Amino acid sequence: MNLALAAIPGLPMLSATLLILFGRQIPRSLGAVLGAGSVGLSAVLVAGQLLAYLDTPTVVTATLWTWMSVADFSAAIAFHIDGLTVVMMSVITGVGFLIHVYSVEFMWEDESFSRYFAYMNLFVGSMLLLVMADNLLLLFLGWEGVGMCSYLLVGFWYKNPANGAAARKAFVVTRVGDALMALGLFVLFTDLGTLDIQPLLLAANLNWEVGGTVPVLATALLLGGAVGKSAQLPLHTWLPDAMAGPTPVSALIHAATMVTAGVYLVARLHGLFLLAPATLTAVAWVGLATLLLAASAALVQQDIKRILAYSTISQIGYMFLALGVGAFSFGIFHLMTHAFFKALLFLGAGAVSHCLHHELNIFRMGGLRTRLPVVFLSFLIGSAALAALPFTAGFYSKDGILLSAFTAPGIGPWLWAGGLLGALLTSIYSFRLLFVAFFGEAQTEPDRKPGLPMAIPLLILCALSLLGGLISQPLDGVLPDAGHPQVPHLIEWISIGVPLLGVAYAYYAYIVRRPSSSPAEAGGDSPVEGFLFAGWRVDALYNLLLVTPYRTLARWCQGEPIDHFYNGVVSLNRLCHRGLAALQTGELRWYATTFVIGLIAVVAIVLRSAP
Amino acid sequence: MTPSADFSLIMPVIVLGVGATAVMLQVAARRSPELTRFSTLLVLIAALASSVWIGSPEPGIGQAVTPLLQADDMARLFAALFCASAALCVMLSRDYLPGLSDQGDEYYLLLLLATLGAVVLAYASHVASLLLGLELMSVALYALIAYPSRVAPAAEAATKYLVLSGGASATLLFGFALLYAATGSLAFPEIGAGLQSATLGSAVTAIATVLVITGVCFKLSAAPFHLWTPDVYEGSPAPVTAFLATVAKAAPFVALIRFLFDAQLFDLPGVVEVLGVLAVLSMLVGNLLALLQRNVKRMLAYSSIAHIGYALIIFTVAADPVNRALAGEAAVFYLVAYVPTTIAAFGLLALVNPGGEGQDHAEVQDLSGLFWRDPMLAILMLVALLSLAGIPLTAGFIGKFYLFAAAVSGSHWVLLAALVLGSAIGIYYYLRVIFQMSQKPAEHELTWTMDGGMRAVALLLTVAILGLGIVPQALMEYIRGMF
Amino acid sequence: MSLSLLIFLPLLGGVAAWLAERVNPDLPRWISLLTCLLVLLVLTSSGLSALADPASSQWLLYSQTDWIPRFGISFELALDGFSLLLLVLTFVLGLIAVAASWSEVEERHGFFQANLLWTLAGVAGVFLAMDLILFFLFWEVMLVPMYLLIAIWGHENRGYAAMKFFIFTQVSGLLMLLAIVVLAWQGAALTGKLSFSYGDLLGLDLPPELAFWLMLGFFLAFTVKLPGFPFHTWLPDAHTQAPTAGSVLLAGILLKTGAYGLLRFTVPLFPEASQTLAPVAMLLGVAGIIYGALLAFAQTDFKRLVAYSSVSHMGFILLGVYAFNELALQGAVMQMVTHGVSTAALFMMAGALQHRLHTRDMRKMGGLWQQAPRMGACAMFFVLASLGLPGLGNFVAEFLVLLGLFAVAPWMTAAAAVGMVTAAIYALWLMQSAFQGQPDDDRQMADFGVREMTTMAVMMVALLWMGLYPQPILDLAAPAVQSVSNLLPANTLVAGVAP
Amino acid sequence: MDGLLIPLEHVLLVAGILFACGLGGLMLRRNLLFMLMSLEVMLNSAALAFIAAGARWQEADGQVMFLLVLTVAAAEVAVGLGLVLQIQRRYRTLDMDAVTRLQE
Repeated sequence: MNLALAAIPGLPMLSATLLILFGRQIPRSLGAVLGAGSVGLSAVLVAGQLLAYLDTPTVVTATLWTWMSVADFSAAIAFHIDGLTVVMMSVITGVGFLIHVYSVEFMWEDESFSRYFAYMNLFVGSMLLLVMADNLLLLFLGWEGVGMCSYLLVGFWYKNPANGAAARKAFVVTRVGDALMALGLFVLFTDLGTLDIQPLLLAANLNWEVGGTVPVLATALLLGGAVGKSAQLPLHTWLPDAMAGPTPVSALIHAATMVTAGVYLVARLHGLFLLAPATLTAVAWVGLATLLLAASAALVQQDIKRILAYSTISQIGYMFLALGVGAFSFGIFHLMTHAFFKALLFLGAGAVSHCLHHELNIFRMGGLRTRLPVVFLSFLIGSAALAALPFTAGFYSKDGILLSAFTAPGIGPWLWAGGLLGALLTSIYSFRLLFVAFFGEAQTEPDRKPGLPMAIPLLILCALSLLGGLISQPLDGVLPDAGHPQVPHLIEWISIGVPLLGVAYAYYAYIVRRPSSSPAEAGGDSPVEGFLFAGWRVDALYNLLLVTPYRTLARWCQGEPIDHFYNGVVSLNRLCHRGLAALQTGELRWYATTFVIGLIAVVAIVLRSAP
Repeated sequence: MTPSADFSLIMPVIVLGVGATAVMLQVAARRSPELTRFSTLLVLIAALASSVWIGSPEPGIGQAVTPLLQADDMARLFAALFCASAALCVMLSRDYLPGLSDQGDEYYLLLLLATLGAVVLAYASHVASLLLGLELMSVALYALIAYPSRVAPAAEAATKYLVLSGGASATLLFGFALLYAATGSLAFPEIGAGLQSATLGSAVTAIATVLVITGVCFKLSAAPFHLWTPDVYEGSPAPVTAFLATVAKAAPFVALIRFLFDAQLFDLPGVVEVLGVLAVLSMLVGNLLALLQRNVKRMLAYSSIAHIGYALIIFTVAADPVNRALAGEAAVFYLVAYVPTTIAAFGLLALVNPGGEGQDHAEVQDLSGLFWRDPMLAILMLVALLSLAGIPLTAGFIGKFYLFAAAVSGSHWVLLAALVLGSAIGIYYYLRVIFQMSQKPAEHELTWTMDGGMRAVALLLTVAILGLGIVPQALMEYIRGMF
Repeated sequence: MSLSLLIFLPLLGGVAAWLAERVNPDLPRWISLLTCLLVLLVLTSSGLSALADPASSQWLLYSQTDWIPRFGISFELALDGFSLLLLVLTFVLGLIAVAASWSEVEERHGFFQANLLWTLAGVAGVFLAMDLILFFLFWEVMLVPMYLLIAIWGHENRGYAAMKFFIFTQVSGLLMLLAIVVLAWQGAALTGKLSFSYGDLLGLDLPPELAFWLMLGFFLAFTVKLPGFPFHTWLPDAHTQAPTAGSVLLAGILLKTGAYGLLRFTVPLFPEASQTLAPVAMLLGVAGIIYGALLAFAQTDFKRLVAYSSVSHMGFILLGVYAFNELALQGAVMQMVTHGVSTAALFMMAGALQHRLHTRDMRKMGGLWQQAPRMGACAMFFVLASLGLPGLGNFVAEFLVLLGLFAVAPWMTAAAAVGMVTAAIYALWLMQSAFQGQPDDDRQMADFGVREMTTMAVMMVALLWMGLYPQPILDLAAPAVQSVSNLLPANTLVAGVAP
Repeated sequence: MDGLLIPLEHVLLVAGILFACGLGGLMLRRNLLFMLMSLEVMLNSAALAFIAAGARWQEADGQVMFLLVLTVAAAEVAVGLGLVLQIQRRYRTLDMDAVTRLQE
């Protein structure tokens, strides 16, 4: 059993190593087979696990070797497969495999083809390690592994320094989150004595009292880590810039898998969070604030990928909202459905840029409805699911979240109202993109059509985005059962109606009153649009508060200020030397005088101490 | 200690005295520098042999031979050391001399007489013998320093040395006279005994002792009286400087040890403070002066001031009788380690300036690239400098360790601080020379050839310095018996 | 017998290498390679055989002969798991240093290899010596050949750098000598027998005030060598000006002698005094981490950046040692080994770049990945190792240090965790400015050859192995670490640093 | 006669004053010859002190020491005068302030 489980992350890792070592020698086709094949194989293995779990839902654990054991701390390379893990694994390998097939065509002309697939496989391997880990240390290994792969992939086209800067920004901001999470691990170990997840949850229930300082501190730090990795407020600024990488990368990393790691962490450790209600509400508020900020920012973006990036941030905000109100299963459900339609949208955007020789500004597209039918279909279904129109996958999951938010005690209705506003904005910007890019007269002619390897994944994802809502996740027993929230029918109808309202407004704004060609400068004309365009200028704030001070401090200290002290000592010595050397005049009479002075001094010492 | 007439105990003095007269007669008979050098070497080796084998008194307390001389292990050790150093200086001046002047004979004779004076000093335990030994050595040195007659600085150096050390000797004598007036006796042990019934009051006796200390400290070039040292060392020929910096310093030091230890003058008011001040001052002034010095001879002169400062520490430690034995041991070992190191350093300058008309090229630049031009000499200089700096595996380190041990046993924190600070400053200028030696050789006119004899001298010195650093145990046991 | 062999073999090897130069200039390299391999053979065989039988005493191997009985100084060598670990690291890095300078040294090969081997002999002596004076002897002696390495084969500003390196270590060494002598005399007063042996001087109940000063003497010497925060300014100069092999030795093993000294001498000899100094030492550690990272980011010279990264990494060791619990101490030991490997690799990289581009200035580099993909891949690996990516050795070390430290000083751990972020900043900046960005195409540069790739591969495998399966190293160091951590009541909140 | 007629302190005082004059001469006089002379004065003052001490303790040692000091002084002056000739030949002057080729 160990070998089968180990093979799941092992295969992509192995193929990554092979690609790194022999990437230059092997032909592209073999590279593609190796890259996509390995993920495919592990997808098959995961499917096996899924089926096995569905008929007999038993937890499967496997220990490969003890990673390290010092004094009373020990961590092993061990896997723990339960319902939640199986769902996550299937999402990762399923969507991952589709994206790999898609990238085979997308990256075919790129000169470092094998390096791309090496990084992608490494990423899938690390993500699988993250979700399968039995203890938090192995989870942390996967956690930082995916961070590294995101850095490598965002900065994949390293020749352009801007991509390098975006990659570095992504890594450093997520690393801030990782540092917080590491501190969280230290609190957990110091207080509870272990990092293995299951024993940890038991120990927490035993000797943590609800709302105590240690639980809140530990969970807050873990939340810090989750916020960093899942690009939530305040550590979200890296995701929009991370679009510098190839589009399939954004599809895999910045939509389907890595950014959901934070959600998985909170879901996996829900036992701890339940013991710290303060943190749980914090999670909800973070989710709400992020979804509103991101949705508003997405309204005015012009680059197709930045719209989707902000949309991802806002959708994960919904997942955090779900977790915050205790609807963990709905959070995971939304995670799955979001993976389907956001991957669909990103791959569609990839196809658009692939066919329009890297054009990304939606205002310079237009009229693609007739030229790229498959892409139009995928965008139509994707946007519908994103806006949570009825009968799409998004509807079931987002609706569940909104309703369970409403039933939350105390601040529930406020959360629901915020979520609703978010849903409105979401439907507006998603259909804005659809109408501007695919309707109206064409401005740039696509020079080619997406081939089969790109089309098939799109179609599969379209199907999943539509029917995804019907999948029932085998989560009972792993996560507390949220059940179907009882809510007055009026609230239900409002939750369903608002997205349609958004679509209508978008239709009116962008089809009926067709705006002139793209607004003059990127930020749009009015100062409000400029403010939203720059993501509420959070980036500028961080530059002002953190980045520029650090750089100026570094420039001041470049000349090693501490050396001034040592140079001072040296010059003191030189001064004494010159002073004494001046006595050596060479005149005999002066030497005799110094002899006499010395004699007198010595006699004086004697007289002074004589009684 | 009844003075016995067993003169065999002071055989080295006798051998040297008779030897010197024999060499004089030989020079009168036939003048040839080679012959004179050979006979001088013969005498020195004979004296060395005699001090090692003949007349070894029962270990420990030693025996007074006539009230003037005290034949004990310390005297025998230093007699041997002085004869050996003199022999080395003779060998070093073999290629150095031809350039000086045609009559080389008197040079070796003077060296022999100076060694005799030094050995007498090693045995002296009476004012008269101290005076005789000291003056015999000094006068011989005046002539040696001024030996290169065609060179102006030599004469200047000799004059300065003469006038100033004359003044110092006068001070020394005046001190002894006062002491004699106070205690009524001239032999060191009796002075100590006579202190209780001192007629002149402790203040005057203290001043007298301090006068003596000043006189001797001038000869040792301790700090306030050090100004003459660099000029004399730079002006005189390299082998003579080697002799001057080693034997001419160790001999008075041994006499001072014997004088202060036997005469128990430490408890006089102010004596210990004076010795402490001199030590600290010498350590700091010596090192600071040498810091940026371009001329190697002047740098080594200042370094010798510093080393005398380190050695003077033992007197402050010896003030307390409990630590006196360890202090004495430390002093003896330090001197024994100091002598070969300094001879090696100055000797190298002699070897590098053959046939010089007395004006040596001794700039640091002249030594650049020595590692690659002559590895043997470079290793000698490297080992000597590391020993001066007190880096382990060299005799200097064991000597410095001894000083640390002595000062710690008396917990003299101020002295220890000065010792640490001094050696810290010291590292810089020793390393500067090593760095220059390791760089690419700059083109300059210093060229020299090394034949078998000179290589043997260099090898002997290197082995001596490293040997004392690596296996000092035998010497330590011997020294331990002295106190 | 085999212990003194570990010291004399490189010594004799050095002499042989120097003499062999006259025979033909390529011979010295092979001699030093052979010597290192031979010593490694002796080390592993004697180490393994000692590990096999459960040693009764604390030492795996022990040998003692009288040297200066007058002061109770003896030629006492001892080997335990901890020093075995460091010795293996020493001679492996010795091999790597020889490989690094295979083609780089143009003139005077014999003397170069001789100095290389003598430095190794000195460092081996430091790790084996159990008599304090013998330890001091090797502590000073290892400096001389290293000084010559920098002074003769260094780059443009080698005089200043070599001088600064020597003086910093030597002066602090003098303070240590003073502390050793005072400690021995105090021991003689208490036990009646004057001896400098480590065993006799352990566990003396010294008056606390004196113990503090003695501990300070030891602490200063080792923190200057570590290098700890305010005393580190010699490191960047020495590393930048040293030849590649010199930097590899300097960073790989000479810094570890400072850490070894802290763990073997400062804490066990003066437990209570170390306890009082712990908050200050930890503060210096944290300051070292952040200050080192900040300055690393500010550098434009490739080697200087890597040098400052070493200052930052060494800050973790200071934290680990002064947290006094087994976790942190194991982390510190781990950091010594992994930092040795990762920094040695980065310095080899720097040396290779300087050898090819004749400059260390990163502003003149850029886009090297294009011309030298293999070198770029290696650089990426080691940069990620040095910023502490989990799965590689450095992470295990830093994680253990911080994990152990948290129980003792939570606020310090939080500050040190900032080090994780700043490390990422300078490490990725190094990658960006040297290997990524726009390449200027008219520069042709040879990629890594087979020899360089094998050394890099060895180090990569070592780091991966230490990252994924560090248990053998942890078990090897466990006895020594436990003996230190049992001295002090573990997990006591250090005064004044409670959360 | 029993020893010293005049008290010892007086003689020592005279010797001390004489010694001080010698030192003063050494410092003030520029010509080398006069320096040698003041050197002699100092040595004789020491010898006088010895004589006085010898008389006080009624031992011949004082006078023996006087003879030794005399011989030593003579030897020194002999070499000193030799050097005076050298300095005159090399530096064309005896003014020691001009003879400063050896300096820092």
